[in-house]
Amino acid sequence: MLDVQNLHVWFGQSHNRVNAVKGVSFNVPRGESFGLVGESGSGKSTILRAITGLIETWSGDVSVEGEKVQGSRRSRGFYKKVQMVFQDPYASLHPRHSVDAVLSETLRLQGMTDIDARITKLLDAVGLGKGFRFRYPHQLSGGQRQRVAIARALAAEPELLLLDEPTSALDVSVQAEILNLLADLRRERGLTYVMVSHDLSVVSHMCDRLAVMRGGEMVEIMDVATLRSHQAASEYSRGLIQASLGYERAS
Amino acid sequence: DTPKDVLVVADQIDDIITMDTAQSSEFSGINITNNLYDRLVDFDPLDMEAGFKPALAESWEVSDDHKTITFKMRDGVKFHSGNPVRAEDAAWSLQRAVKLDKGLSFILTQFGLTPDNVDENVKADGDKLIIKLDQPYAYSLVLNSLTASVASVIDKETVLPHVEGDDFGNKWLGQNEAGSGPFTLAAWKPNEQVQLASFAGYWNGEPAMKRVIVRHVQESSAQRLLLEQGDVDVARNLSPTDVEGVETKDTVKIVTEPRGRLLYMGLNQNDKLLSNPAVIEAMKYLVDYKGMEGSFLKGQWKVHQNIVPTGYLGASDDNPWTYDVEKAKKILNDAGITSGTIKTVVRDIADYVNVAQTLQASMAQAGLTLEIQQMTGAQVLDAYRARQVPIFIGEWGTDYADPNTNVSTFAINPNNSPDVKHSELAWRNAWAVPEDLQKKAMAATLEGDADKRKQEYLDIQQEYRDIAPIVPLFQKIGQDAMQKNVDHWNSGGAVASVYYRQVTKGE
Amino acid sequence: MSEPLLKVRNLKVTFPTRTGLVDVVRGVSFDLGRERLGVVGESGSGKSMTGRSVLGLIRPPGKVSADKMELDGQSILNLSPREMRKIRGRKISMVMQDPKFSLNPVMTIGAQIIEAYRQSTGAGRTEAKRKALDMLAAVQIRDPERVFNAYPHEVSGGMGQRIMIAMMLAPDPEILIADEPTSALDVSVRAEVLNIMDRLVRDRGMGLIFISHDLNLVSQFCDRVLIMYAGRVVETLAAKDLHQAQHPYTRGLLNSLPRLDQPVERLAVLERQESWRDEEIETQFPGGL
Amino acid sequence: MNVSDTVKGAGGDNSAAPAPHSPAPNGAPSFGSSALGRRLRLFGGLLLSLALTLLGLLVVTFIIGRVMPIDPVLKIVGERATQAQYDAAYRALGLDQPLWRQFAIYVWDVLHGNFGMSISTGHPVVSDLKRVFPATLELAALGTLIGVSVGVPLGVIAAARRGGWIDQIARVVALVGYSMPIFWLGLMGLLVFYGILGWVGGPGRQGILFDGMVTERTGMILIDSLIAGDWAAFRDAFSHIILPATLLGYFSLAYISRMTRSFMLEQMSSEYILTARVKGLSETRVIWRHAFRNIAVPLVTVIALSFASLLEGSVLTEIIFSWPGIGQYVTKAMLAGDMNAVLGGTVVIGTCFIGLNLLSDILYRILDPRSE
Amino acid sequence: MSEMTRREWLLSDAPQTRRQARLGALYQGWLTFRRNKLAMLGLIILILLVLTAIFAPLLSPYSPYAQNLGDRLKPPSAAHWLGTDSLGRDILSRLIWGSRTTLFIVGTVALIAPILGLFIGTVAGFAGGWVDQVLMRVTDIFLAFPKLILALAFVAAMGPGIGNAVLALALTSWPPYARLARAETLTIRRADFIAAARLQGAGPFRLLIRHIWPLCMSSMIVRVALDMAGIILSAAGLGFLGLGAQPPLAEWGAMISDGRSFIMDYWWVAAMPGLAIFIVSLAFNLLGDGLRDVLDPKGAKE
Ligand SMILES: Nc1ncnc2c1ncn2[C@@H]1O[C@H](COP(=O)(O)OP(=O)(O)OP(=O)(O)O)[C@@H](O)[C@H]1O
Ligand SMILES: Nc1ncnc2c1ncn2[C@@H]1O[C@H](COP(=O)(O)OP(=O)(O)OP(=O)(O)O)[C@@H](O)[C@H]1O
Ligand SMILES: [Mg+2]
Ligand SMILES: [Mg+2]
Ligand code: NI
Repeated sequence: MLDVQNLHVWFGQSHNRVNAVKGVSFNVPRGESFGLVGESGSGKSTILRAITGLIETWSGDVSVEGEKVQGSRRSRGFYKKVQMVFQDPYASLHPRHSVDAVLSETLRLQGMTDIDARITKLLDAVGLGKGFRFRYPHQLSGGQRQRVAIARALAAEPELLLLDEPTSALDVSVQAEILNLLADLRRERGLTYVMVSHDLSVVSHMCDRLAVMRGGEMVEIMDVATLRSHQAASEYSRGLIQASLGYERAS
Repeated sequence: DTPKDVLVVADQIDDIITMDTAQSSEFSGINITNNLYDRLVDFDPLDMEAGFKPALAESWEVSDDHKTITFKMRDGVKFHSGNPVRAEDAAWSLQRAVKLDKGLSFILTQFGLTPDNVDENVKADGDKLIIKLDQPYAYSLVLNSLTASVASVIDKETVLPHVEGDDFGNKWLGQNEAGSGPFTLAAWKPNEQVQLASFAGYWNGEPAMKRVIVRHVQESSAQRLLLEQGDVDVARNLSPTDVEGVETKDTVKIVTEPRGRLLYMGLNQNDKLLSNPAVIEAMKYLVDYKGMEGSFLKGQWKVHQNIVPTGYLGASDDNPWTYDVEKAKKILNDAGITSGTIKTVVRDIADYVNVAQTLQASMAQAGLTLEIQQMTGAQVLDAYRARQVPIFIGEWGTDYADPNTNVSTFAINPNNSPDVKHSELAWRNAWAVPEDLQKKAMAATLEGDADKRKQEYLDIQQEYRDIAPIVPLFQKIGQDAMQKNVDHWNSGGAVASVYYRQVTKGE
Repeated sequence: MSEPLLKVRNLKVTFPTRTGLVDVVRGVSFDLGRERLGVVGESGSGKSMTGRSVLGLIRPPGKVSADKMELDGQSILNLSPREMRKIRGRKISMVMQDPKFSLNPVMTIGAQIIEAYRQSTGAGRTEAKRKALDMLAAVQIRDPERVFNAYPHEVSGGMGQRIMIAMMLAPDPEILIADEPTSALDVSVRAEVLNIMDRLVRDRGMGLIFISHDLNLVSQFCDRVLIMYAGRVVETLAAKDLHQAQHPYTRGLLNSLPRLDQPVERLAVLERQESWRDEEIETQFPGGL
Repeated sequence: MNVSDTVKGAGGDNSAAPAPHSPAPNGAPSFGSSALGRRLRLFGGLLLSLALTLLGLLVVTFIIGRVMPIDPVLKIVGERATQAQYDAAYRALGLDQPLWRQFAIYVWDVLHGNFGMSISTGHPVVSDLKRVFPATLELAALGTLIGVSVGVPLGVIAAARRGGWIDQIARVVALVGYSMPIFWLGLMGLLVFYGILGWVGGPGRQGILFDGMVTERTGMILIDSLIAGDWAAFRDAFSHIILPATLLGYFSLAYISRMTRSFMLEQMSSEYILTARVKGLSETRVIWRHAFRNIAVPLVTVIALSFASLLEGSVLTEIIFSWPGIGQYVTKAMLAGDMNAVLGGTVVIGTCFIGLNLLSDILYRILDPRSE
Repeated sequence: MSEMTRREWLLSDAPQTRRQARLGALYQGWLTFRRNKLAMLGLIILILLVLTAIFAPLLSPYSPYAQNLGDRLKPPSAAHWLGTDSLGRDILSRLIWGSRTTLFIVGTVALIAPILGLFIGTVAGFAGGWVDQVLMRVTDIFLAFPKLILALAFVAAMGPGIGNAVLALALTSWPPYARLARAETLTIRRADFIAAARLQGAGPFRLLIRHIWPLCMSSMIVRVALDMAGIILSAAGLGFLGLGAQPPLAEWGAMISDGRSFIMDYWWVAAMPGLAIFIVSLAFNLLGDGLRDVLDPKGAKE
């Protein structure tokens, strides 16, 4: 479904240049859920943004369903296949657009018809009732906003969903709701996920395989069983896993 | 308060662009150069009635055929530079003005002087200056013309080193002076002030005022405040209400003199409506002469319906027209005119605009709509010179102390064709002046007998009133407000510019 | 059992809004001894507001009221600004939730720490600088000299949080209110920072109010936990008992966490009940120590 | 194995410490030659944009001069001129040349510091500007000084006491300054303070007695008289400038205090203000040392802009107070179609404007550590 | 649902229709605005101004053009409440009719300048690169160009008259708006919701108009309201130089300018229109301050 080879991403020019991602390769087959973990600033979000064309300065090979993409231009067709959910639900909704406006604009852009019916369906799918349709973002809680963002991503009926820490801005209780929703959607629609998170337990709950990032490089790719059994290949990953288990009071 | 030997004048002097008498044509500029230079003949500020008197020319002789005038130069007069004033200098000054062909040179060239013949026709011979004319002009016309600033006598030797190309020192003289007048130019800061210093070696005695400072003060209210506070001696641009306001102060007096400026209404004969004689006639009755004279023009303009201003030879005091809307209406109706729209372009000066608005109101009563368009001076002039102003409302100022100064522009139009681009007012209003009237105007310039000449001008004006589409409305009255202790103030009356040399300040 | 350092009874914080008055903290009571008191609860439950109201930091038009708010037996409710200033910093200090916005962007980090230190101790410049560098080192900043001269935008969020902690601990306060002090830290650094606070509580007898989202962390780090919901404390527990909590809200929070060691097919979801908002709860003072 | 040790070694200070292979990321301060190079390049860029803006100004002025239906020739030749005289002057001004040629000559002259002759004063534009610009500069500077010294504290206090009576008074004071036609205030001020009370000097820059008494160095009489140590002249000049400067100052005060207030409000609601309070700092210190320092940068820009607008925008004040300044000069020139003077004035004003912009840019870089 | 009051309906957290949502948002804004007493005062004054303009023929006791040279410069009296001017016209009537001109000025400038500025600023900020460079240089040039000169040139070129004067004002006052809009655009163009819209396939134009403009609008409106006073006064300034309204049209600025020659002895001729301008610009200022609270997210948080 998604194939990334030798991806480099940088920001700025010459001596201002920041190499955010350095030669990352991975491959996600259809229907899989793939996790990207790593500490803050390790380049996780950057990978997703490069794939979707939100960043121009990258090199390497990226192909979706065998179709290569280039630069920052993407066809309409690409967006019908690939969609993204952002980390911060407070920043990813236009403050002056109601839920209805957000969804209907998306549907219209995708060239869909019977927009009203579809909006109702979408809201249902993400567990928001009809009552939310005409609300503005400031009338929504974080979890509800994230649902709207997911609904917007689903509107194009994509096959691949890129999730950039979809729950890190949310409460634990709301996180559970969103994670359940994502899991349900995947099951119902056969979606493919690439999910970024710094929370290993979330990734372990959602993904089949995961890659550990550090300083723009991919330290290793492992499956969830390896993760749970603390058998990561690299020391770094093991440290990371250990630390995320909790705090041990020094004595 | 101002020092005893310094005269401080608040005036609007932002129009000065040059000190060169051959170029200067603006009121403020001439007000200054009048005091820097002397002319061959001049007025006596203490006795204006007497007319021109000998100045740098001690005496003159007119040839029998009235075509040659010989001046004898006064002896022992010195320029500010210390050079003696010679006939040579006088000849060079006049030649220079003709050849430069700027500003008011027509005052000289109207006597047949051209750049080609001027070296021949204006000549120095020892202490004599000989001027040859192409026609036997009335010698009063010629001598009156020589009182004009353009005929000032310039220090040739001082100027020559500053000549650039064929500019006759125009550039240098633009900002410097080389005269023999009662004052020297101490400083000129454009839009700010001009300072004159008395010339100790003046042939007619050093002026009492050691310094004269003319400050540019735009606003009437500001001038008034300065005067009331004693920071200036004279305020020259007070509005009528401000004059009324300061008049009551016992430290201030108002000196009133008629000036040679007419406020007139020009009706463009290219305009279909305005070329209708009935409309021309009716318009003369649609001006609320008395109303305006008594209100916003109060004290500063008087009704004057003739082209020669009071104070000039042959001036007429006949003011036959009155404000009579009914009469105007009748005239219009008789001619079958019940409505119409006309435009006027007026300069953005309060008096003009108010006159226009009053006219607008009374025309409305007669069924005529007047559209007023305010513009800057330059724009109005531009349009007027292009004959594109249907109704012109504005001023005309005389150029020299002879009735011909106005008659030649109001009543002469040698060729009314649109391409020739004359500057005469008649041409600008597209009025083809009847041959006969033009002939009379020409003839009057040649009439040697003063009384006859006067009568001729009265006749011309009579006829003018009857037929002309150019309607004089008011004559300017100068109201200069000053401290009581300022004596002998003279702003030049109707015929000349301001003189400072005779001014004294008492206690 | 010694007298509690801080005693709060029936604390209320009220904000006027377009739709009327809103109580964001509704009758919170607790005691703080020389201990680690955890405060957990979902976002918006009033944790930060509780912490801030102790220091009189609620901005107008917000209003604070309480039956009692005592520091070392002295009431600190409705103090004059001048008296309040004497308490801030040197007696009670607070680490703000968001390090990005909580440091003055145009002052160097060193200057800010020195300012805090000198304000409450009146120490000299050189001494203050030494102290500042010590504190930076203590919070595991690798290159204290460089960071001392750096501006806030030049450090990462994690460093910012540690700097905040260093700054607030510099005057040796009796009580530290730490509002999610470790949320921006990578798991690794987090342990070090917690160790510092831990040491202060144990060695110096500081009182610590530790506000956090992270139930696991709180249960492991703190002595006692207040669980807040909608502006009220719904349950108070000894930290070690957190996993045996009785209140359905607390249980719900716990269950909704995915766990690395115990995979579940589907996460439990918290079913909020209206009754939690106002039901009577009995709180024991001074807690279970 | 001890977890924390591993991680500390691995990347404790991750985003701040430069990774071995990558150059310093945005977050870390970098010193040395590359920073200097960047500064130089930045400065070069600023200069380039300054040059471009100036060229643009030239082009715009030129175009205005050519399309405007005000005939400059008439001002020179006067009302009486014959067509021949008119044509001669037309040629003398070079108006018969093709447009591109006129522009080329024009730019060439300007590059040589020659702005030509002003046809409305008969003086070289450069000498006119040397006279009128200092007059305006002096007035605008004093006006801004007054505006800043009252407006800034007023704005800060209003923000600190938001909604209180000081705030309300400050608001009304500012709004009155905003709303009153300055020429009306000017005339009234003259009437009251000069005409009735006699506290200040009248219209003009100096009293007659002092006119031309101080050697001109900067053209700003206040400064010149100070240099000369002539106190009487200084007092006289001060008594003349104080009223118009106060009026202009009042106008800029209105703007500055409003902007200060809104900047301060924004800062006062920031989190770092809470931090400062937590430290136990006094309110004065919180306001001035913390909040105020943060508004310094935008405030500098506001002040620079308001200063610039006084430099160009005080025409009416200048007219009322017979102040021979650049605003009046350029306006008059404009109305006379005197494009040389307009151009000269525009270039001076525009340069000041750009210069002030540049200055506030540079100050921004100095004052705000966040700018890189 | 039938018991629901209108207020509750408007303030509902869960609006049922697009209309309800929009009205609700407006109502909330109104509630915030209403709490600001001074802003309300401003609004009331402006409403009165509009009413005055509409009903000018009914309200004015005399024709604004009726002259009576014998009755000039009369102080306020029962016959002429605000006195008469130099041509004997009733000042009150001229003020009333002049409100139309004032509204025209304000309305036109407020429509043209901010929209022009918004367009240029957002395009520059959003496009970045050389487009930004070029547009910002142009903005700088216009900003650096003495405003009055530009306006004078424009009026001179187009011919005097209130319409052209207003156009000239509009054309000279857009640069600050462009800068404001650009700054605003720069802060939001990297926002996630813009990125999200991009991922839906929204083109640059749609992003600009549907996503960026609405967010710049509020600061624009606030700024415009605060600038209104300046606009009226600038128009008055042009009137002072004789380039504003053409006689006999009543325009406040021109009235002051006419009255200044009588200021010493007949203060009311200039003071009355001055007072009118003052009140209206004060009203706009107060309104602007209030709007800031409603619209400007930064100012709103208390
Ligand atoms: N627009 C940008 N300009 C310059 N550097 C950038 C930019 N965006 C990201 N970076 C840098 O790229 C690196 C990777 O950032 P990225 O956002 O991908 O990290 P992340 O793994 O998603 O971290 P987090 O968990 O904090 O979201 C960081 O060092 C960051 O500073
Ligand atoms: N100025 C204010 N006006 C009105 N309500 C406010 C204001 N400030 C905070 N609140 C409300 O007070 C409540 C409690 O906020 P608080 O910041 O204490 O929550 P918290 O528990 O710290 O949440 P988080 O975990 O997100 O930090 C929230 O619902 C918030 O919306
Ligand atoms: Mg990220
Ligand atoms: Mg909080
Ligand atoms: Ni004339």
